[in-house]
Amino acid sequence: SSRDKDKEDSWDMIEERGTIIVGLDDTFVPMGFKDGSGELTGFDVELAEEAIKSMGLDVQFQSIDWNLKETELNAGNIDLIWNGYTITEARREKVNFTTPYLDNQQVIVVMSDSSVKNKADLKDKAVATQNSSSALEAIESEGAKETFKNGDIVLFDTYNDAFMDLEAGRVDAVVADEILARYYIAQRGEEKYYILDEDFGDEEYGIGVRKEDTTLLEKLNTVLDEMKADGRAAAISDKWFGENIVK
Amino acid sequence: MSYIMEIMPLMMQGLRTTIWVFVFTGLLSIPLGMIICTLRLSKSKILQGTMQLYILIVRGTPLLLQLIFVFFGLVYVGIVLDRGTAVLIAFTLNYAAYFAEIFRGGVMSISEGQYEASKVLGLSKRDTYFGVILPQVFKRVLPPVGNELITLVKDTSLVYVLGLGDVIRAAKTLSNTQASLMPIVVAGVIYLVLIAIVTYLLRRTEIKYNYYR
Amino acid sequence: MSYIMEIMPLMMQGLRTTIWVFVFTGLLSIPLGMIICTLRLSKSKILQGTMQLYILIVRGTPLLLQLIFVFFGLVYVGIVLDRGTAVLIAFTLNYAAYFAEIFRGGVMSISEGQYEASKVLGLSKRDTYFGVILPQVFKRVLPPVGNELITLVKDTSLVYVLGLGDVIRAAKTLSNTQASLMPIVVAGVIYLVLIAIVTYLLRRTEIKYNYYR
Amino acid sequence: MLKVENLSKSFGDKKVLENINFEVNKGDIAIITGPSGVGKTTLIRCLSSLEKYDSGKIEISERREEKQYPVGLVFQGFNLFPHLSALENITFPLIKVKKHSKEKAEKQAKELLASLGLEGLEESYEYQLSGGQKQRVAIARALALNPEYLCFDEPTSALDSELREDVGEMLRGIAKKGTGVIVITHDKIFAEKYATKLYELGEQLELRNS
Amino acid sequence: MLKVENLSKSFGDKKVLENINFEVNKGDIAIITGPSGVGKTTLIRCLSSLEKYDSGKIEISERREEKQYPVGLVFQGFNLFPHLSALENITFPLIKVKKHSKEKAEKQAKELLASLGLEGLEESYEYQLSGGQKQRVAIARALALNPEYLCFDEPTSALDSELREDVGEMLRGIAKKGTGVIVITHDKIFAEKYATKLYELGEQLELRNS
Ligand SMILES: Nc1ncnc2c1ncn2[C@@H]1O[C@H](COP(=O)(O)OP(=O)(O)OP(=O)(O)O)[C@@H](O)[C@H]1O
Ligand SMILES: Nc1ncnc2c1ncn2[C@@H]1O[C@H](COP(=O)(O)OP(=O)(O)OP(=O)(O)O)[C@@H](O)[C@H]1O
Ligand SMILES: [Mg+2]
Ligand SMILES: [Mg+2]
Repeated sequence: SSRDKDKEDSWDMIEERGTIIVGLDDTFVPMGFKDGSGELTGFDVELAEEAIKSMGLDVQFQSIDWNLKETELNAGNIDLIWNGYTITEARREKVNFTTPYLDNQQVIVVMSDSSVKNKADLKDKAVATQNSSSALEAIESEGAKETFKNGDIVLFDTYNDAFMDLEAGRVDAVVADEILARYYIAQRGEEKYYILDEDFGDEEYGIGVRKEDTTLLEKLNTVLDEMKADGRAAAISDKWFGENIVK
Repeated sequence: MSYIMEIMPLMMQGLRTTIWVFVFTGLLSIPLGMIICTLRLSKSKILQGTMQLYILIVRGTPLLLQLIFVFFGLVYVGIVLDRGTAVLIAFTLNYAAYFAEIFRGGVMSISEGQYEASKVLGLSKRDTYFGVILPQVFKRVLPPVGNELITLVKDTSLVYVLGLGDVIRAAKTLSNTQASLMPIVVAGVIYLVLIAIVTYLLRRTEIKYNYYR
Repeated sequence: MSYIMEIMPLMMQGLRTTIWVFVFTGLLSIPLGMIICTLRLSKSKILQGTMQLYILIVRGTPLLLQLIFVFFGLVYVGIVLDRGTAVLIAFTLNYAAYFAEIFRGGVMSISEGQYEASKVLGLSKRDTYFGVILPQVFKRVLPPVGNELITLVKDTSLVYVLGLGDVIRAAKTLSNTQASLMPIVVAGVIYLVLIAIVTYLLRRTEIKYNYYR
Repeated sequence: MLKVENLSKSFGDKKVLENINFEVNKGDIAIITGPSGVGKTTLIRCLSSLEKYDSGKIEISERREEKQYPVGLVFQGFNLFPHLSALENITFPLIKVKKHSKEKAEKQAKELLASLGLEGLEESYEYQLSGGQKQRVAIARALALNPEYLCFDEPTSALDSELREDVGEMLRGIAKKGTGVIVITHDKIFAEKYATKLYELGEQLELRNS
Repeated sequence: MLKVENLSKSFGDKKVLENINFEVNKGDIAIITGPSGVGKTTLIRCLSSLEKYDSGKIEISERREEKQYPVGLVFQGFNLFPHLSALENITFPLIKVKKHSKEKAEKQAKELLASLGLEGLEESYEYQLSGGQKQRVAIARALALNPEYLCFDEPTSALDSELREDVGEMLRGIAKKGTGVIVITHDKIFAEKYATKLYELGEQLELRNS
């Protein structure tokens, strides 16, 4: 049955098929999203295309519901989660990660005229983030959630909604991946927002692979190292972030 | 069992949201639906037209978009509603339109003879509507109203878009953290129980109305 | 205008998904609903009970959970469906249950006199059902069937949970990339147009049935 | 006086009434007979303003000062209110239209029902009544309101001869008190016995005797 | 022979029929009269197996070999099929039950309608028919099937005297051909004229003459 197949390394199957299926939430700017013409684009999308091409395979992207990403992976519907996927302890229990390729911080964004100046000011304030996100895990692991207004945190389906709510004044702060936060701030107007100096910790992005897929994991790590070494990764980073932030 | 205990706190929190959205929407939208139905059937062309447009727009667009519009869109015109209020406004306005159409269908299904009898007896429009038509309409619309209420139980899950956590979101979150479909099955069971309760209450009401055929 | 042109390709891609899910679900679930209704009303207690249980479970749990169950849950018993098939199976099974209940309501609303007349004329169960009852049922269930079809147009958006991109998902993606509510408004308009078309077709059918009262 | 002048009415292409002339005074019992399908029901539906007519005039002089339309009607198909008991079918309009107190309305309704042989059926609903019982409740409901003119569409079709006499006597009673009564019937005996004016509707409405 | 023995029936507490005995032979026209509400409709609903009875027996001997239940019924309220035209109301059962071809069924139906004065109304729907027209379509529909026994619940209540005669003659015709006819009516003249057996339903079902 398919369950047993899950436990085997699927590299042979992938090679035979000639395609790697990459799962992503296609609303997740700037890492992987559909543009107005319906084309998938973004930093992670280009990185994945380049990497998989140099493995001699075709890439196929599959849109998924972000809340169900590990379910999709373990059901075998996708082979990789590659979409600004933060490495966390909780996630490590369910998937294997490649070596990290980007650094990330869980930054705290407030309106520029906000009275919130540091983390301590968040006490009894309404704070929002995305559901099933690594920001949420970071906040929960610091035990900060209980100090917020009503001892709870407001969870949106997308960061876009969270930022709109921040602007409406119904939440006082949004905790988000730095890369993402900078994109939204650029879109919505730099001067309106302020990013606190304190944050909810450093993190790293990695690519999620099924536990049993050790061959695929190895090959991915090799390719990523090559791309970092020969400057192909840096070029893609320059295109999307104006600088090389790949590590 | 201990596993169930582990997921229960978050599920119960979600259940609370589901229940209050259901109860308040039900209590507010049914009377509002009756009012809208009455206006829709009134003589005034303006009222008729307005109500028709209102019903068209509400039934013609998804509740999800309406929620987004009420919560985020109204901010652009300076109206900032809190989450609970926005949810209740969007749900009530939405469901009232559906109830209004159900009531209208009920009113129009009453045979011409009942109107004619009322007319020749000299009953006023008002007495005809409230004394003859509506009581018969209640009996007939009970099944579709019941269906709508059951749909409402399930629609409550849309509140996720405003950052509120209901049973389904709790289940999806837990399913994600535990890499298991079990929480989703539990959510299914919770809905089944909720809907069984609603169905039971509806059947009791139907039996009450069975005194005539 | 140029802005609209810019977002249209993705929206149209979403629209295609919305439309095929709508059309195929409609075409498959209405006949299936009729079959289920017939079985539900059959003499066999086993068939009756099975259908009742089926309807209870389907109507008692959210379609969203059913989608997750069909796509992810069936994998555990070795059934691996592709996304499109899973969507059609879940939607068809779900809507068939609703249609079955609507038809049943229609059948039961036909007055006792029609059954009695058929009986004393010696018509078989079958001829009574297909020649006397169903033709009258069609006329009566048209409005609720129409409502259900309109709901279906909107429910198609649930396919997002299996990663399929419909109009709403397109709108949310665009709203995300452009940090604007405009795509959501456009999605609302698209739904309005779709539903206006469905409504128009329904009205035409209703007029056809107006030859008797 | 209720006066009909040159009344015409068709359904689509089908001419049903053509240039009907006719008048009824208060105190009259005008009985209309005529073959099935000739237009009798259509005529009294026009009188009680349930049907629009194509041309002609219906005039009602000396109207009492009341909002209530002065022409009542007992339907061929009864049209009882199914959600109300036999008693409530009668008291509901009395309370709403005549503004009677509940007690007064119930007293009057009970008397009327009893005089039509329906004691004991006050609490029955339409579906529990026999054909003739429904018919009598419908008659009682119309009588109770005491309109200036009252039309009956085959009021005795489901009644035995004893009850027909009872209904006939009742009609006489209300006519004597000043109501203008118009009755459609196929019952020749009834017509001969109770009519003060006997009409036959054929191509035209002809007065047979008075 | 259709034979009723000790038939009893109540609605809840209310005894409607008690120990009714009664028999009809093929070729009979049994006419039942009786006051309104006494149970006449209930009795023939039991005969045509629409109503369950509490005790007693209904026996039908010498049944033809057919699946069709041998007792037909024309309802007091007609129960026409509203979605079928007058003609189709008659042809549909003919085609389905008697397995007639469409042409044969239509020919027979048209003749029947014409003999009841309904030519030109073949394509009318129930809502377009007058009271008496509906009644005649209902009669034609039942007659067409030619059952062994046929009950009529006040078949002439909405008909003028000429049509009553037509219906009466028709009943004689089918009785002569071997149908057992059972008629409820309030029309004494009709009853006297056409009954081969005249019953009155009161406390008991009494034979008045034969
Ligand atoms: N469903 C019912 N529930 C209770 N009582 C009923 C029901 N149906 C009929 N009855 C009662 O049974 C009695 C007999 O009714 P039935 O219709 O047989 O009378 P009938 O002799 O046909 O009278 P009519 O000449 O007025 O039609 C009536 O008193 C009626 O009120
Ligand atoms: N809605 C309608 N559409 C078309 N024709 C109609 C309609 N209503 C009535 N008719 C026709 O009008 C004619 C007169 O009908 P009406 O009901 O007035 O007859 P009537 O004299 O009361 O007959 P009866 O004694 O049989 O009740 C009939 O031939 C009938 O077919
Ligand atoms: Mg008439
Ligand atoms: Mg009767």
